Amino acid sequence: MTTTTVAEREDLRAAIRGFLADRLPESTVRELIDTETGVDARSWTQLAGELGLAGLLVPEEHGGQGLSTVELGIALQESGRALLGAPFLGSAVLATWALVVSGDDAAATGLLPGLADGSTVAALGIDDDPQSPVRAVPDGDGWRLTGAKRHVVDVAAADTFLVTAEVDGGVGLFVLPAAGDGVDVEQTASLDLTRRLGRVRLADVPAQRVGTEFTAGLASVRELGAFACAAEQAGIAGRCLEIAVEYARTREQFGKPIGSFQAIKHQLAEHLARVEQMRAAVTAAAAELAASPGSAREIVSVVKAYCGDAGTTVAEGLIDTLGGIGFTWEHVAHLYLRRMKTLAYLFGSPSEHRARLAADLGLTG
Amino acid sequence: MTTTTVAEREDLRAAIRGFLADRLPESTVRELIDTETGVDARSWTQLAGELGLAGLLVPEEHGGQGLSTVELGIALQESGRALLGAPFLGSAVLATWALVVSGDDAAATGLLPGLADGSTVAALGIDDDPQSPVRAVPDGDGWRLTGAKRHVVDVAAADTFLVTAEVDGGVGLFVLPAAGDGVDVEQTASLDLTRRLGRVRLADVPAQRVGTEFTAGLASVRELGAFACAAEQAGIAGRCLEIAVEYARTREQFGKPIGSFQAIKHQLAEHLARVEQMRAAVTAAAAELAASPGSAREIVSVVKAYCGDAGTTVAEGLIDTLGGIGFTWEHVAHLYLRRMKTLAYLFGSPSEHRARLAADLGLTG
Amino acid sequence: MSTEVLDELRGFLDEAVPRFREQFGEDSSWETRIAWQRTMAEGGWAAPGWAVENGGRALPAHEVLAIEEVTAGYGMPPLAGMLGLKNVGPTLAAWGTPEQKEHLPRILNTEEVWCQGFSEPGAGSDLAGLRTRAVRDGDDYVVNGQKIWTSNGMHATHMELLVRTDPDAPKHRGISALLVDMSTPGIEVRPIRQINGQAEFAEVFFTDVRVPVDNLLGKENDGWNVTMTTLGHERSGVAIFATRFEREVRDLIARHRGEGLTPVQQDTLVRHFIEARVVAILGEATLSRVAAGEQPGSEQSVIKLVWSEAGQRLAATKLELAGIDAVSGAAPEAADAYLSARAMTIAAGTSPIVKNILSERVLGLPRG
Amino acid sequence: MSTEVLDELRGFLDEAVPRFREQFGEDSSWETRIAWQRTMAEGGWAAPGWAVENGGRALPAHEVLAIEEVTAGYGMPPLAGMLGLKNVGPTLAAWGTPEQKEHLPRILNTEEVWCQGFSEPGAGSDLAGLRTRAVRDGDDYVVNGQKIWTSNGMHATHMELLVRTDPDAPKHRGISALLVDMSTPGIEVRPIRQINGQAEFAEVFFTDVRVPVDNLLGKENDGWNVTMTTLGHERSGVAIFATRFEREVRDLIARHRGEGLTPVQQDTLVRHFIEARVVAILGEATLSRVAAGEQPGSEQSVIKLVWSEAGQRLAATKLELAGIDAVSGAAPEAADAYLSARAMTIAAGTSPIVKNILSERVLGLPRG
Repeated sequence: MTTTTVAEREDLRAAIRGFLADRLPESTVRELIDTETGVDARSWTQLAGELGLAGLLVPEEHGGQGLSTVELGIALQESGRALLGAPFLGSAVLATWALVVSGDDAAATGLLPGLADGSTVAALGIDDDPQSPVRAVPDGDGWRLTGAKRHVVDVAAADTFLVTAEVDGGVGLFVLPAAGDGVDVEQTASLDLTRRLGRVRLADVPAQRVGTEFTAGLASVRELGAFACAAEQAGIAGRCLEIAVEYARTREQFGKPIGSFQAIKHQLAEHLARVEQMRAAVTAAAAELAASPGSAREIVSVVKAYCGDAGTTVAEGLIDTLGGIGFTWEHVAHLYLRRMKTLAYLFGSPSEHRARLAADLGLTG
Repeated sequence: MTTTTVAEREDLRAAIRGFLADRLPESTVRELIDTETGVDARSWTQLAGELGLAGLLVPEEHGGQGLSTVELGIALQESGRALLGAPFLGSAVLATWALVVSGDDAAATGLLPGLADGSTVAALGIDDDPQSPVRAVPDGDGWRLTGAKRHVVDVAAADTFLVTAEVDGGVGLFVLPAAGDGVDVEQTASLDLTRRLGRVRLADVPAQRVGTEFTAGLASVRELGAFACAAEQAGIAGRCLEIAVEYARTREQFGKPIGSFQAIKHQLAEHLARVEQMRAAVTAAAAELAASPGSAREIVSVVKAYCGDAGTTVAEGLIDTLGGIGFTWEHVAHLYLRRMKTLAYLFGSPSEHRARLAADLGLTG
Repeated sequence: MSTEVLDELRGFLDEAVPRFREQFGEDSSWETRIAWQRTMAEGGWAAPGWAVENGGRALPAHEVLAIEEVTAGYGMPPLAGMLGLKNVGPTLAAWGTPEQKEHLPRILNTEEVWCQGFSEPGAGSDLAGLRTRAVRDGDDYVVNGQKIWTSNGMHATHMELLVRTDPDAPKHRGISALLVDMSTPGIEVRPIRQINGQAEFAEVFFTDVRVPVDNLLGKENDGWNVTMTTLGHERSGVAIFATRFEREVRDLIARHRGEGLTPVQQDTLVRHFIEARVVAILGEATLSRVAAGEQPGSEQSVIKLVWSEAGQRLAATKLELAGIDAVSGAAPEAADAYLSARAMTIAAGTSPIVKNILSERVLGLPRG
Repeated sequence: MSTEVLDELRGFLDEAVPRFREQFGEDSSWETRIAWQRTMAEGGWAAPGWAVENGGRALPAHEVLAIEEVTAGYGMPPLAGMLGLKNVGPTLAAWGTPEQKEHLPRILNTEEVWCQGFSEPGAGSDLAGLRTRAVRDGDDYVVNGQKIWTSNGMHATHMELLVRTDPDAPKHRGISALLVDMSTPGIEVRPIRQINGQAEFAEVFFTDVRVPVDNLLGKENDGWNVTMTTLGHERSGVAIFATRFEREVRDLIARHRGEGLTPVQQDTLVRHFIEARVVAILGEATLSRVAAGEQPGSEQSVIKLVWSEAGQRLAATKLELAGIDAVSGAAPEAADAYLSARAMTIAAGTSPIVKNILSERVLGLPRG
């Protein structure tokens, strides 16, 4: 794994921020909301190529940067901040990590280079529709899958699906083309307008198995997913605070900038405290996941629960500071709130992570 | 039951407030903290005689005023406000109500006139020490009791004890003199310095049974006790807010009264909202208990839970407003906080009443 | 209250509702709401709190509430012209000339739909800082300026418009209230799209709009007092919201009963219930006080503060109970309620403004 | 960090602690704390963060923390002269003349116990508004005034005293710092009894107290900068508190494990754990930054704000877990912790003051 210095990490942050501000400003984000996939394919190719974002987690031998959760955390904070619609989380984080931890060299060699340069976009389905969980049946060298996955992140832009299914009482990971017969993709109307979730229905679809037993791999992906949501939330919260502070400095009421009223000042100070804590917690979780992923379970739940609640408060607080204008469709505030709140429920809600902590800390039962 | 007009109730409030301000000012309250019983016997006689407080709930045929929870709520708010150390809650409310609902005419005739004029002071023991619950054994015409009761309100001033014990799978109420052989009274160091709780240990003590089956009576006493705590809390909270506002108006910092800072103003506005809600909730519960005690269970839990939490916040807020001076022994703030917090745990804490509501509303199980 | 009134109401509804449903089904569009108001007005139930001479029944606030509760039980859509019935109508009754009071029957029968032109983009919560100007020119005022957050602005035929008639007077002093026909030339109405994608409010632009001097409500430069009347009725409405809020929480609890909520979720719902029950008690107390002819005090502001914040938290709880379904499109109504609720602490007086009012006017603390 | 240092420490403690216990048992009185500090100083462990020439080991903050954590594991009472070791000593090292630095070894070995004379009855959180006057008279300053909330005031032999030396200068400008021997005539110390009945603070009265001009720390009228150094060290201490706070919550959870808490109580403890873990992370990050020679930024104020409010809530939870036992005398320590915790948001900068600092100095919002 490649390690970076503090200065290199700050350069990475600046490079991503500059790129996104330039190529995917708010106006573009809004336009993408109304497109079919929600993704500007050219920008994604550039993000993959110029910044190497798509290959951030891909080992160098497969054409990636071989970086860790430390750098990933920075990239995710920036993607949250910019409301990035590209399939960064779905393809470059979740699907890529599933392949990396699958231990399947052949699949890694076959798929990771394309994921790293952005020419392949994958989405990962791990949440079964309880009405029809995905079942895998052996079929010659391969398998055939039937069932449905929900909450598939960045579903619309994917050309490749990775999905899990129960095999012999364990978990198997399977890969299949998104465009094949029997594959039905439905984009659900998510609260988050800037990222497409969806449902993938499979009807007797041929698929290849990736690696062998994937139970540990799935757990690893879920930890990374929870961390990724929290990191995006830290980026969103930081931006919400900036917008609120800027507005409070300039907007006048009763003949003074509203930011001179103690009620506003103190709320913003509390939001600052939340943002600083979110960032510190994400940084600590990133370091732990990079250094010792096996023992990161506790910090992942702490950061996911904390960022979910604190981040929501900060995004709601932005609307409170803005007043009426923050309640309009045209202002960006609701896009942040929508994304923040959606991230709170992906990969375990704050209350679910608190319940997990209660069990891990020995409080339950 | 005697009913009163709005004007009469306001007169009652003014009369009690005036009496207590005159006879039991803060200086006296502080002196009583260091006395053996915590009660100024002369003042209690006057409260009983001049204001009829001791007989408020006693039916007129037994020498009392025959008033309802509506007037009681007013008196309790005033007793909380004045940090009254007299055995109002223990004797005039809890013990008196136990006798009233016992349905025992002989006992009522024998005891209520003394309670009403203050010449008898009773305390009610209903919480068993789990180490040694009180057991009753028949003994000729009477009974003999052995065991211990905890959390007996106004224990120090009582000359008569009423205690419950299991009888034939139900509940029996018993009366005994406080000074008899085998009766051991221990005043425990309560958080509340202005009201004595205690433990009563009985070792084979002769007692008379009051009435017959007391299960419903006990439930009624518990409801009244919970209401009484909430009503005192409303009175305390109102006084805490007054002190805080007065201080905020006059104390200067950074060259201005601290009450001109929005942070203080908004906190006090929130406390005002709490105080108004506490008062309204107590008034509503009082009316319901008077009109239809059988269906008052829900409102009693609502008011006890609400006043316990909101009242604590208001009393804590007083110390926040006062700053350093509020953290001193000499300031009255901690006496209010101590009494407020103690009342929150008597007759069911807010969390216990929430659990009761959850069950009553059909949410549990 | 007299049960006869409610019996009469039930008799009316038992007959009118099925007939109305036959024609309109479950529709709750604006047109249906207009039609339903007309039906209610014909029965004498559209504004039971209004004076008899204006087409009402002169019933006190808590009886009006009971009527609304009974009506709500029939599941009909809300009446269309609520602002006219609840806020503007009573203001006209209090301040209007005999000619101006002729609007009242038309408000009842939906001929006229009224809105309130109060908030402005530059002023927000600072109502007294409004800048829309009206300059006297012969028998007209000429109005220029802009209003925002106008409820029902897209549907209204008339507006109670606040304008500045004396720019040199202190803020509260130079304001007047005008009754404006929305079809007057120079008025442009644009919908405001909210964060939930809907458009319940409008921006209204005034360019050299001529309003006859006869349409001045109250005296010139005395509009602040007229405004206070309207806002007083608006806030009385809050007391009614408070009592409805308890029902909303009880309904939510009933819906989740036996659903295997976690104990923490159960506790959360009970906390909501306690909050709602207490604010409803305050609402009921306020309505009784109004009914007894007393001036309601600070309770209305307390209710606004508590109800709006409790309502916001309740919306967040609904989202939490729906969990990932709420954010992934499977329970869109929870998501929509959550977004809509953000306005509760902004509209009709932000929480900070209400706290200023309480601390200065009730507690007597100095202005900052 | 180097494990050798910690190994050396453990070697020292393994030997010193049993010997100390033999003599003092479980006592934690002031005299025992003095004796324990002397033992630690003899081993070179009383101020490992101080420069070597002043008797320290020049270790960075996070290593000092590790040392404190290891020491805490031995369950010994706190060192007596914490304010001297933590706040005043480093300030003397930064601003003192060579003669003034001679106090340092005496602070280490408990010959001198220092307190800080900052807060005043009329000023409170408004430190710059202090009114205790010092007037130059020959080679002395003559001091008159009063200090309040002086920690360790009853035990101190010396005080870092803030006085106003130029009453005409703007508030921050006319302040100086004096080093005062508490046995100087004219000084009267009175204990302040707190709401929990204890007296950890004092009021100190100054009547014509003569302090030699040589005892001026820093320049005349430049005491504000000296003060900021002391407060900076005080706030660094907060970062250490933050990491200790997590341990406190973990210990509480361990104590209640398997005790049949309700699910709501379990959730409450987990919420405390999350809060404590996050603030501890911020504390650790701050200490690493300080260790790397960076100037700590706003984190210290954030930590103070969050830690103090979280600590207060934790104390309330401890009371709640004890239930009626806490208020009826059966669990008095929970009640005492609850009362004591009320000071957390008042002492060393009230929460509103910290929020002012954060909003003005970090967010750049205008002063009110």
